[in-house]
Amino acid sequence: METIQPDILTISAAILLIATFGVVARRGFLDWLNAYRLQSVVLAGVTGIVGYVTGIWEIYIAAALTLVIKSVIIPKVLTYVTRRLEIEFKMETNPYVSLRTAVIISAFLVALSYFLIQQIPLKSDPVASTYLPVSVALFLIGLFVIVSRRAALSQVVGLLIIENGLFLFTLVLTHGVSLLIEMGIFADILVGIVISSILLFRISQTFDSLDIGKLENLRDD
Amino acid sequence: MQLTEIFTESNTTILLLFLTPVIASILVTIFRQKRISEIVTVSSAFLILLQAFFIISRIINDKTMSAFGNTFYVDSLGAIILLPISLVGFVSALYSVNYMGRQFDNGMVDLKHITRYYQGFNVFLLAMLVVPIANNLGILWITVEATTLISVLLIMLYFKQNAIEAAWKYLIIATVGLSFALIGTTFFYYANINAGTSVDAMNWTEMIHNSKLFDPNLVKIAFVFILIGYGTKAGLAPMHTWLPDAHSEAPTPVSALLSGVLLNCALYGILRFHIISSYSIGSAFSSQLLIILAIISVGIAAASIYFQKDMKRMLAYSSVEHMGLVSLGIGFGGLLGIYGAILQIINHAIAKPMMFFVSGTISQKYETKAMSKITGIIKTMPITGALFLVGGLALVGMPPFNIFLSEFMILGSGFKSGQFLATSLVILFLIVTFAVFLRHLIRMVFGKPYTEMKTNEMGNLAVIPIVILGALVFILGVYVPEQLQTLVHDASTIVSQGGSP
Amino acid sequence: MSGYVEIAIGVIQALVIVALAPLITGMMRKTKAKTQKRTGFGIFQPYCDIIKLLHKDEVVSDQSSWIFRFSPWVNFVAIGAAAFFIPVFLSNSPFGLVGDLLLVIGLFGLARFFTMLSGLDVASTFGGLGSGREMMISALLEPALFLSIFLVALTYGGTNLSTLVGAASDSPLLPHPQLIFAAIAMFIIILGETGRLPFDNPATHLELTMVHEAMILEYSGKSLALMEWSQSIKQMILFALIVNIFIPWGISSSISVSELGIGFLAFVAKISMFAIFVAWFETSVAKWRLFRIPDLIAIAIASLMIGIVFYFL
Amino acid sequence: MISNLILFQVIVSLFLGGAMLSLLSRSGKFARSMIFVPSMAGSALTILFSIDVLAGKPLSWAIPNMIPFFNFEILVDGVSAFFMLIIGIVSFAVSLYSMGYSKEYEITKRISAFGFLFNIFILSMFLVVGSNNGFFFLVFWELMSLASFFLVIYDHEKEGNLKSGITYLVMTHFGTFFIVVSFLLGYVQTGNFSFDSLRNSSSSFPFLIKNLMFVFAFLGFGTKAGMVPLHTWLPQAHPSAPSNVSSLMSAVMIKIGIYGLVRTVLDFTGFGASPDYSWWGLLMVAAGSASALIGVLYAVIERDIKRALAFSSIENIGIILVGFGLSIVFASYHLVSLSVLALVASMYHTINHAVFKGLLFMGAGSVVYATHTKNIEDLGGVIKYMPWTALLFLIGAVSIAGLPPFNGFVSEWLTLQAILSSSQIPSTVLQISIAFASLPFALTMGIAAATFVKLFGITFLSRARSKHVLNIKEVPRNMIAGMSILAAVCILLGVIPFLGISLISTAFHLSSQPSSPFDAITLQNTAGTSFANLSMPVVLIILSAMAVAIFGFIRVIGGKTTKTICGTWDCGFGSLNERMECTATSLSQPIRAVFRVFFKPHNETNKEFFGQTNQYLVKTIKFNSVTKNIFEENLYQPIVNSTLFVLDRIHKIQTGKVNSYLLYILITAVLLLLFVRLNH
Repeated sequence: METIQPDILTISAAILLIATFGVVARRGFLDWLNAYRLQSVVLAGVTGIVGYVTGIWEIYIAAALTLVIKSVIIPKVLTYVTRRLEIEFKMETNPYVSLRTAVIISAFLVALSYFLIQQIPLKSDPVASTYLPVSVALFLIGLFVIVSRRAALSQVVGLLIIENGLFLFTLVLTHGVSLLIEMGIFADILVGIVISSILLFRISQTFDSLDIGKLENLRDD
Repeated sequence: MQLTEIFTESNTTILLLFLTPVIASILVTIFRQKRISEIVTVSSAFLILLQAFFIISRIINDKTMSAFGNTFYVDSLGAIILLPISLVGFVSALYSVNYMGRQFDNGMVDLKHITRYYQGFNVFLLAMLVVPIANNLGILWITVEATTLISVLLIMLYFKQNAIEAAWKYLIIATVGLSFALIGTTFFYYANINAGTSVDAMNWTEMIHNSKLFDPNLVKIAFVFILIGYGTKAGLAPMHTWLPDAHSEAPTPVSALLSGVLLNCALYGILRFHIISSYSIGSAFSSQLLIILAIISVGIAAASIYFQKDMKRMLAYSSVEHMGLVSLGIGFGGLLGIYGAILQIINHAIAKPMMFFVSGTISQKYETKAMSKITGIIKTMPITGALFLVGGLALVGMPPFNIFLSEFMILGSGFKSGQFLATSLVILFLIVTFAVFLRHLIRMVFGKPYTEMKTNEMGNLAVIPIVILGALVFILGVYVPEQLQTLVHDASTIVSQGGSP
Repeated sequence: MSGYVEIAIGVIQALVIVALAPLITGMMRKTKAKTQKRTGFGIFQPYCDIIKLLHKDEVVSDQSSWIFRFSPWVNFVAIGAAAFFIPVFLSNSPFGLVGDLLLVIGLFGLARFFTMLSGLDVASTFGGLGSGREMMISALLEPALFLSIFLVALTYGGTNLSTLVGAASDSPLLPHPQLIFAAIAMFIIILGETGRLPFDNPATHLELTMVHEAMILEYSGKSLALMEWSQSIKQMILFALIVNIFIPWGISSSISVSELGIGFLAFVAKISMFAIFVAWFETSVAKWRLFRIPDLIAIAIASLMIGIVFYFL
Repeated sequence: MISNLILFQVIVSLFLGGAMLSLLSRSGKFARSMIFVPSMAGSALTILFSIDVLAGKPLSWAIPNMIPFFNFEILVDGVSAFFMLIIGIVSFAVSLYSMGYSKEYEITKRISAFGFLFNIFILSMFLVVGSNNGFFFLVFWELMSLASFFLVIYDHEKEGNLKSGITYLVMTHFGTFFIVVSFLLGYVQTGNFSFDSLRNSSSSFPFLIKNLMFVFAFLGFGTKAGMVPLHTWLPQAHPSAPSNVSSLMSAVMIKIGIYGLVRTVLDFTGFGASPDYSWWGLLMVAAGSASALIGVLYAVIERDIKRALAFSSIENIGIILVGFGLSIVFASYHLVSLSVLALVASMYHTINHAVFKGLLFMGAGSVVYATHTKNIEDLGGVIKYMPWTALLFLIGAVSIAGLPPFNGFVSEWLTLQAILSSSQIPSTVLQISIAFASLPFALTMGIAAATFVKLFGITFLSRARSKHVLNIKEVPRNMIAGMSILAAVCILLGVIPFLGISLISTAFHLSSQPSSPFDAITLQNTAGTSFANLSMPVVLIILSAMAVAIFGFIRVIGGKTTKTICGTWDCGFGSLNERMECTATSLSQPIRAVFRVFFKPHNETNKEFFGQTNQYLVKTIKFNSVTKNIFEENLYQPIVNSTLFVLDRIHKIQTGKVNSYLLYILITAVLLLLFVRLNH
């Protein structure tokens, strides 16, 4: 196991979080996509760092895949989808939680994840102890983004953040369990994105809007 | 590796089991003919049923079976889940013929949809078949996630407005929920690594072997993630919210599979980790959480059923209730409770698809799912109406039908384990459920028909699957075959004694 | 041998009641007439009435059924049979082994049941009216009656009339203060049961006040005779009960001619006195409004409850 | 000699066969035979079987491993056999009756479903009584409820029947859950559900457990028995059912509730002869008195003949409970012979009520069969067209009113004696409270007689009140025969109480048994002298002697009678018609007025005048009187409403917004994680 400057770890973790806050704090779809792209690039870098630290060469493949799929393909697909959608406003006009509050709550969630992770015995693994709280924070913030937004697109972005958190989490804790499972997870997520894109199409066609607030026909009253 | 090594008996068995739906979906894709798709799907489902029976009978005798090294591992608990998958799979395939045929005749779907439906059906079946057989808990997660994706496609088959909405909610909620499960799984893996396992640390057999060495705090936090994750998929309240939407908007045979089988698959995930957790830190922690969620589930189901207007939504809530009862039984523990819970899994998997089939037939006949418009079924369709009654009474736990047996065991174990408050609360909810469910049921079956309707059934293939399940509902209520008793007993021993059957 | 004698005496006691009943009615009517400054008929007039009615033809309503014709007989048989269980001048009746006070009440109930039915049977406007009122009064009297039996049975150790009267004649009244309450209640109950004022006016034919009379309005001839007679017997039985329970003086406890003779004379004297008292009492009260009658019964019940508490404390 | 196990199996298969046959049957006379002949044969064999068991051959039988944890166990001992005898007698009569009665249903709908349910219903009652395992007891118990529920809603086209059916099923299920709880409490102690183990070890249970078991069983079985205030299903369900079914339900099914209670107290709860347990009995006496009084108060104002009978069932259950409760009180004070007396009283009333209520419901059914109405305000004068039905109904009415020489009198006499004997309890509080509790009880007796005067009088006597009664004719012979059987049993049990008492003492293994049919029932007081005696055969002799004597006397004195048929006296106005005669409402008006606190009657009079100003010339006058059901309004409605309110609040969480759904997940996750973290 190679050693590495703790600063690099900390700084990369901070950039990851900042990129995530970019999604929370902005209201335009393209801004989110850019933030996501940035996040993915940093994630790929982090993956590389983990690969370097653990010395497992498979992780470099994962890093490359991350770089390609997450920072190139998925943003492309989503841009393509949004272009095809004949919807005028591609921004979050009326979120359930105002952006200011959202940022504060996200900050709380970051604190919460650090608080929770303290419980886990990490055997003083610097990589794990740096990135694990960040990954949980990503996960929780992603979830919060989905909860607080009413545009279907932002929910997809939220899913993507969650998924990034997951990726980082599994990576840090397992150091790449086995390629097979890692691939399986990748494939699942990719298919998920494809399916949600199809659904986005259908929603915009059927409801003439990407506002999730319109999807309230199925309820009990 | 030698070819003979690959094609050992167990390997071949498992391989054939997986190959059947794969081949079937390929055939469906190639021919793109309605009739051929039907025949292929039904026969593949039947073959799966036969193979599953073969595997189960082996499990009853040999207790365990593993294939491809340690990749696939079936024990009695897996066999318990395999049984409903294969059974409901077959019956659903059989029912699909009539149901989708009618949709086709009505012009609701075209050939493209039919093909897509049968493709999806087979792949769905395949994904679920992997769940109870996979030894690797990562693969378990992947296949459960895969079932979500496939079933989303099946739900939005028609692209109707409500179906799209349901599919969207289902996709988002299930994906988010399952990501919790992945975190939990990873935590367990990490615990296993920390405990010193290096090879196949994701495998159930390894985990249970080392679980005594796990770090307790890690196990606790991991189990919370698992519970929320698989609990979302299993429809435990308050994560159940997608369930009524998805189950009610899917095509009926798919609803049957979703409700009768898929929920059980997710619950199976919880069950596996519950075993690990209780083996590692004692069962008190996970049982406590399970009981809390179970009570909420049963309560919310009881409250929601009363206000339902849609028949299939009502059934979906009843699924929430039943999943709650299963986790209640597991939470109460003791041989009786776990036995009851496992029996409840099977019973639910028989009764709920039956009710979905009946409701499908009814909604095709009345051309609506709104309960206010469906009255006097016993007049318009005497056999279906009678079966609807039988199924409905079974669902609310009326003897002599099967669910009463398992519910009784679960409640008994609740008292036995000293959880008087929880049990009394659940009993109260069960009474409320009974009353409100019955109110809907009786009105639909016996009320005066709104319009003059011809008295006729909806064809043999609509009745036969229901009759098969109806007969099982009754028989299992008063008689449990000895083989099944052995199987359930072994499975509950696995749960209650942590792994070794 | 003595068994046969006992049975014979038992039968004679019953016959005495059956035979003397109209006489008591006659005495009461005479008393009432006197107190109202009328001359009145002779005290044997009820016998003449019965014989006269027995010779008359009957007029039967075309709406009536066999219940109407049957119920006078049931009335008479039930009430007449009840007479067998009543100690008149010998406390120890062999029929005490057959039935007790509750049986007597039951037989009265049977008679009343059929009377009420016959009131309904003829489809007249009055019959139902009487039956309805009778239903209410009898239903309310029942608990009072039962409580009084309760109290008496507690005091004397049984509902068996022989035991009861025997015990009563053996013991002085004073150690049983609760019996005073029982006596008050019993008196009220008997007024109700026999259809006396203030419950019912046996001499009225005014629809506002009729109870018993309304039910038997359609009867004529033999049926009417049976009805009247059985009503007299019932009254006699109840009087006999109250005098023998509360003032058991003179009743004989063994079978000897002298004692029996004294017993008989004492009985006739007591019951005449009591009848005269009731008749006198009747003239001093007015008929109560129907819905005030429950108040009266409530008084009886309250008094009995006090008595029961007295007994147990 | 056939072993009684085979007999048992034959009975079960006869009923099952009847059920199957009726599913196969098509309409026609043959169909009715296919349905009811097996049930008749089964019932007849049930009578034989129970007599066989009572003769000293209890049956015990088990099939292990049919279901995990629970063995199918049958034990027919004296108590079971006693109740089986009731089932046998009543269902035999009802089956015979149904041969004719169900003819009506052939025209409108298929009879096969009815036949199936009918046979299953009787069979399930039979098996409930025979079960010796908690689980199977509950299975058969609920099967019984279910079969009867479907029978109740058999006429589901009729207005309101569905609603009453649902009320019934929900209430009875509610009750079942109480029983379940009671059994589970026992299970926690013994570790299995066999009644045998309860029986063996229940005396060593903790006192609290015993009490809880008793209370839950009491509530559960009390619901089935129709005890106030859990009775509301009964007056809805019994009238809705076809009359032969109401007959079975009222006569037999609610007795199964009594059976459960008897079993629980005698066998399961480890009842000990100690004053600690006397409150069980007191509770029963209190509930019994309340049931009796409230039941009869509703019965007396009721205008629906079957509803009135249903309310009267509540009353009679009350009487049974009072007897049984007293028996418990006495037993807890070691007053063995008094306890026996009270038990005999209550069981005697159980069998009596089965017999006469079966008869009365069949009688009511015959009236409905002929006239197609249950409202007695529309009836009247039926006796002229249906003399046999009227006679048999009258026998039932006199019996249930507790009048000698019929059977109701005997059991009420025994119950009253038991109450009177309460003075021997060495506790002043108990003495006084039982004495006062007897007050409503005695009131009940009086009103019960009034009720049946009204029911019989308004239905059968006087002039026909509506066109329903025109052109009716006597019901078929098999219906008459069915009723006659029970009427005969009424008389038999009334005149020869020896039969019933020796039956009960054999069944319950009581210490004292009467020796000959002519022995008087003798009770002794503490001084050793006779407290009370009753010898019904002699009473009958006296009655007949009296009848012969008076008949002879009148013949001799009065000579031959000539009768003149003439119109009822009409005060000289002429043309009396049916609108002038007494109606059911007016007949019960005095009682309604006296108990207005309870009934809360609301009277409404609408007058229409000839002129607007003149208040004296009334053109039409309409009178409407409504009484309130205080239990529905003050107890059940609030409970239902508040439950619905809570449910409404809870179900609102399904908002339709995916955001809120995810929020639930987020909150749950955070809460659980914090919970784990803080417990760290």
